Amino acid sequence: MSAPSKPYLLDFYPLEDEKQTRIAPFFAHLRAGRLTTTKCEADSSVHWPPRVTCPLCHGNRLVWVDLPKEGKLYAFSALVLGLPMGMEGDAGAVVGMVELGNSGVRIFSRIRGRKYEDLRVGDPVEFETYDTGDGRVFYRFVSKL
Amino acid sequence: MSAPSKPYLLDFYPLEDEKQTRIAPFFAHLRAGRLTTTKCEADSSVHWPPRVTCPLCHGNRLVWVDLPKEGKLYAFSALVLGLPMGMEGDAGAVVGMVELGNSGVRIFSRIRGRKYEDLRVGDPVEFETYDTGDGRVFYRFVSKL
Amino acid sequence: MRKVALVAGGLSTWGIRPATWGELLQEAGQELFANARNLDAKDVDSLFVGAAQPERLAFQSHVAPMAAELLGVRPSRFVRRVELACASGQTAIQDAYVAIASGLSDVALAVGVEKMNLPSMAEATTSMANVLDRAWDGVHGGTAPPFFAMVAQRHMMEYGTTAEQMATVSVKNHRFANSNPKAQFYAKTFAKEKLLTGPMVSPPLRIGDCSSMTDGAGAVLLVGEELASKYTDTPAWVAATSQYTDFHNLANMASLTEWTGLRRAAQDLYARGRTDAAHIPLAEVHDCFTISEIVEYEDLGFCPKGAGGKFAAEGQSDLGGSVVVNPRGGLLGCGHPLGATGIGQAVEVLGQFQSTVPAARLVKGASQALTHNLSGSANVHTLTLYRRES
Amino acid sequence: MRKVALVAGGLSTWGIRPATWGELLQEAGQELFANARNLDAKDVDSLFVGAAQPERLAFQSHVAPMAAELLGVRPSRFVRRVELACASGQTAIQDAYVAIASGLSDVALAVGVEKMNLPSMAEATTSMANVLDRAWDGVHGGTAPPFFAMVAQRHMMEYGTTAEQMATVSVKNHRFANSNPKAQFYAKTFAKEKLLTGPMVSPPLRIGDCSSMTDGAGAVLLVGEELASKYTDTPAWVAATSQYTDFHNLANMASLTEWTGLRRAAQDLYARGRTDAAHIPLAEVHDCFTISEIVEYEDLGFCPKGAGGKFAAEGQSDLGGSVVVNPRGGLLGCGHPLGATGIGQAVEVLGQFQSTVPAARLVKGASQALTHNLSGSANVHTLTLYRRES
Ligand SMILES: [Zn+2]
Ligand SMILES: [Zn+2]
Repeated sequence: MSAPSKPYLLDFYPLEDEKQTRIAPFFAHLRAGRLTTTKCEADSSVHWPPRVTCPLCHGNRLVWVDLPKEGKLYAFSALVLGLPMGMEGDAGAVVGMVELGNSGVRIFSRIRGRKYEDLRVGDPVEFETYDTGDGRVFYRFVSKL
Repeated sequence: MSAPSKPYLLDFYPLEDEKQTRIAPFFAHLRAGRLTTTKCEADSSVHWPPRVTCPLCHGNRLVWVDLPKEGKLYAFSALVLGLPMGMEGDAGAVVGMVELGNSGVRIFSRIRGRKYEDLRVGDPVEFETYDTGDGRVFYRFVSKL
Repeated sequence: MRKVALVAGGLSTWGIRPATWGELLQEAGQELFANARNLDAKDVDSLFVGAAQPERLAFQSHVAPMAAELLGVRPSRFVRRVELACASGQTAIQDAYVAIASGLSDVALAVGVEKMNLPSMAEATTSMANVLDRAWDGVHGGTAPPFFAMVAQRHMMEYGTTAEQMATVSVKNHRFANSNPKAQFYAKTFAKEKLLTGPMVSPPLRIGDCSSMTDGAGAVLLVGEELASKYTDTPAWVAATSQYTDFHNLANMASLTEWTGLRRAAQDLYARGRTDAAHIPLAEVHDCFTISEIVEYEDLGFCPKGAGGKFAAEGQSDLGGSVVVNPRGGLLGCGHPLGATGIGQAVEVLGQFQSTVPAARLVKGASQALTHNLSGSANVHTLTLYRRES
Repeated sequence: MRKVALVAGGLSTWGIRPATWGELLQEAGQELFANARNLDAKDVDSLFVGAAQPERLAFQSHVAPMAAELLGVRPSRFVRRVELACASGQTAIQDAYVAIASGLSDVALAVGVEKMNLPSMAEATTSMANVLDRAWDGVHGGTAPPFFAMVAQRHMMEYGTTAEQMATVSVKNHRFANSNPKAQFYAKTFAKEKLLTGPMVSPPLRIGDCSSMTDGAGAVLLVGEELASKYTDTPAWVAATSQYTDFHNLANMASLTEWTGLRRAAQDLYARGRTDAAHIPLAEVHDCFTISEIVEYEDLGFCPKGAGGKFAAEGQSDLGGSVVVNPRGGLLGCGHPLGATGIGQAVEVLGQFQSTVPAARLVKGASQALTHNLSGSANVHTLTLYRRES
């Protein structure tokens, strides 16, 4: 399932399978097109990223919940100069904070589909998944304009 | 001169040229077959490894001096299991502490030319240099038995 | 509690240096020993080494005993490396302060060092991408420039801050660096017009808005009150420290433009030091980007929220203004060798109190000063208040 | 100086764990919060994170605020990561102790964590090779096994220590681990005959002489004396700490078999704690290799120089002996997740004082205990003395 193609200490993506992480379901959900996270049944707090114990009450009555797949750009910029190793080909790529529907959750993500110059705060974006090139899956958002 | 062939954070060898280190002369001396280090003219302390200021008096009246190229094994072992990345091919390689002549200096080094089983504490060894495979030079000792 | 004095400092030259991590540290140590009157290496009982990522950037860990060997000291009370990313240096100073204040240490060295210019700049940048939450934020390309670019975008949108106001900060700090031979940009001048048209790094931040990848080291000596006069006639007394952290993943940051952790840490510092923002004549703050310094004016309480751009443009943070900010040249002018930056700030405060800095940046008669470092995505804030009189 | 109590602890299970760095820490935090009576996350004003190499082994730096977020605490006094290689965890405890002793902190968490089992074991080993002086010692293949193998070679030569004596240490610590469900080798038994014929790692050290690459985390809570009774009826009181370092590059080590830094740190600990080696009934020491524990018996003063092998063989370090060493199972039995090891030792001391450990390893009536970690090439030694009564 997860077969990193470079040394771990240069590999940005999380290791995804159940031999490496207790939140392997998150990645299984991604494969099924779902954006999920953990929610505490005891105090209803929603976490990001997903957790294995609740940081609020320190319990572990956690369940997987779906997050909205549509959101709005809260802030954004682009990677123009100084890209890290492995991202050299991504010059100009947009990144931003995405407000996910009315969930109260705002996450950082790569933004595909439109150049920096053509985007504005408040623009709509939508969740998508992609193959990382080595059998793993990850998420980003795409401009819906 | 120094052209590392792998990411720096996996590259064991020092960067050798004068754009990277103030002790580039050490490596130039190695190329000339000399094992040298710094000595403080103020207090006569001999350093290992070479320094740019004297740890004893905090001055910088340092000169390059030659160390003995012949020594004796003070202690040794071998790399049998658990070799680091880049040394996988070196299984069985001997390493040890070498007492350099009567200099009072005892340094750690790779030991070539004889298996672990065939060596004893006190055995004579001799300095040699080698090419690291990417244009750099380094040192080790070879059994003289 | 026992009072603690910072009595001496030393710095290597900062910049793109033909020197290793350890060589930079030796340079700083040499200057410290030259500057600290009567200091014998045997006096030093503790060593705190501030370093952000030597494991990666110098491929060397367990650097505290290595630093001890390089500096020729044999700590018998406390020896450790302290890491808090960009605030590692100041955090090392705070550790020395606490150790001496407790009575458990008498004479402590706090040093900071970072070697950032590697054969591959992209590799060094990769190591910077693990400062944020690597697997969830860094993975998307989340390093400092795009993060602070988003801060700038929101600050411009919410408060009308302009690129020109931001450039004022850069011009000021680079001008101050022209008086500082240890600064990376000592010999280079920057016109505002050039800064406004320079290459974009992460829009709206141009290269002149960003601090550099810098090699450098620094060292300071802290001692218990009864020992101060042995080492100097004019120490900088540590009056208070503060620190606050409230999130790590960017999803858990309440506001990009109001740094709640800084507001809280600043209030704590002022309360512990029995002072307030209006009585700070001199501040060394964390201008990793121009927008950072602007937000810091606001959340340190030097000006109202949203007025930071105007504050800079009016010269309120320059010589003659209400508070002189970053007279040594800041991170923008000196460069930002992560672990060394907080040490450099403290050395400046001592130099200001001792009136040994050039007139071009001297804040005459400053009776107190604060130093500030943010780290990561401004998710931790580290502050220290120094006084000329104990 | 204000007294400091260690009042609660929590551990993840240690071993080859299907869990990330952060997940391990969450497990330890959950247990700590379950164990610490009345603890509200808001009580915690400081957080010290002991971690040796998260930058490399977890590709994550700036881990202190990350740990705060994972643990649900918002430190308002001190927050930092503390690194001293294999002694990072105990050093974090010492930092919490100093902060509270000074009066600047009241309730501090010290946590330790390491994720060492990576997709590539060779890569993890590479990261271990930067603990020694990487460019001069590590470059030759200088990691822990060949270094401690040389110690063993010389100790055997100078004092007649035998492989069988060394195996005694391993048998004892693995047997103790069979009483510890958190230990990596809880469910595995080791016969001395097997240990004496197991695969060689670095001769003369076989696999049974070596601690493992382990994933694990731990957390302990320390508080000022007036707060102790809120959190527990039976704390472990910190009576003294000590630390010493005298070299880094192997060329500057005076003797492979007499660890001068440990002798000095132990004498300092005993003097500060007004006790001596003869009055230590319980010791958690750094058995990264069997030979380490043997040298430590000697340089801690439990037996004369050179007699460590005999001391082990006679059962003097076992239950019923003159000092019970490593009853939780030590590094050999529990595994050695670098940053977590020192925390695990402290949790054991607390469990011993509280008589909550199983009878198979209980040191009845122990009134004091010491913990010891070496780091690197035994070039730094870190010790803490705990007492049952304040
Ligand atoms: Zn909860
Ligand atoms: Zn000298």
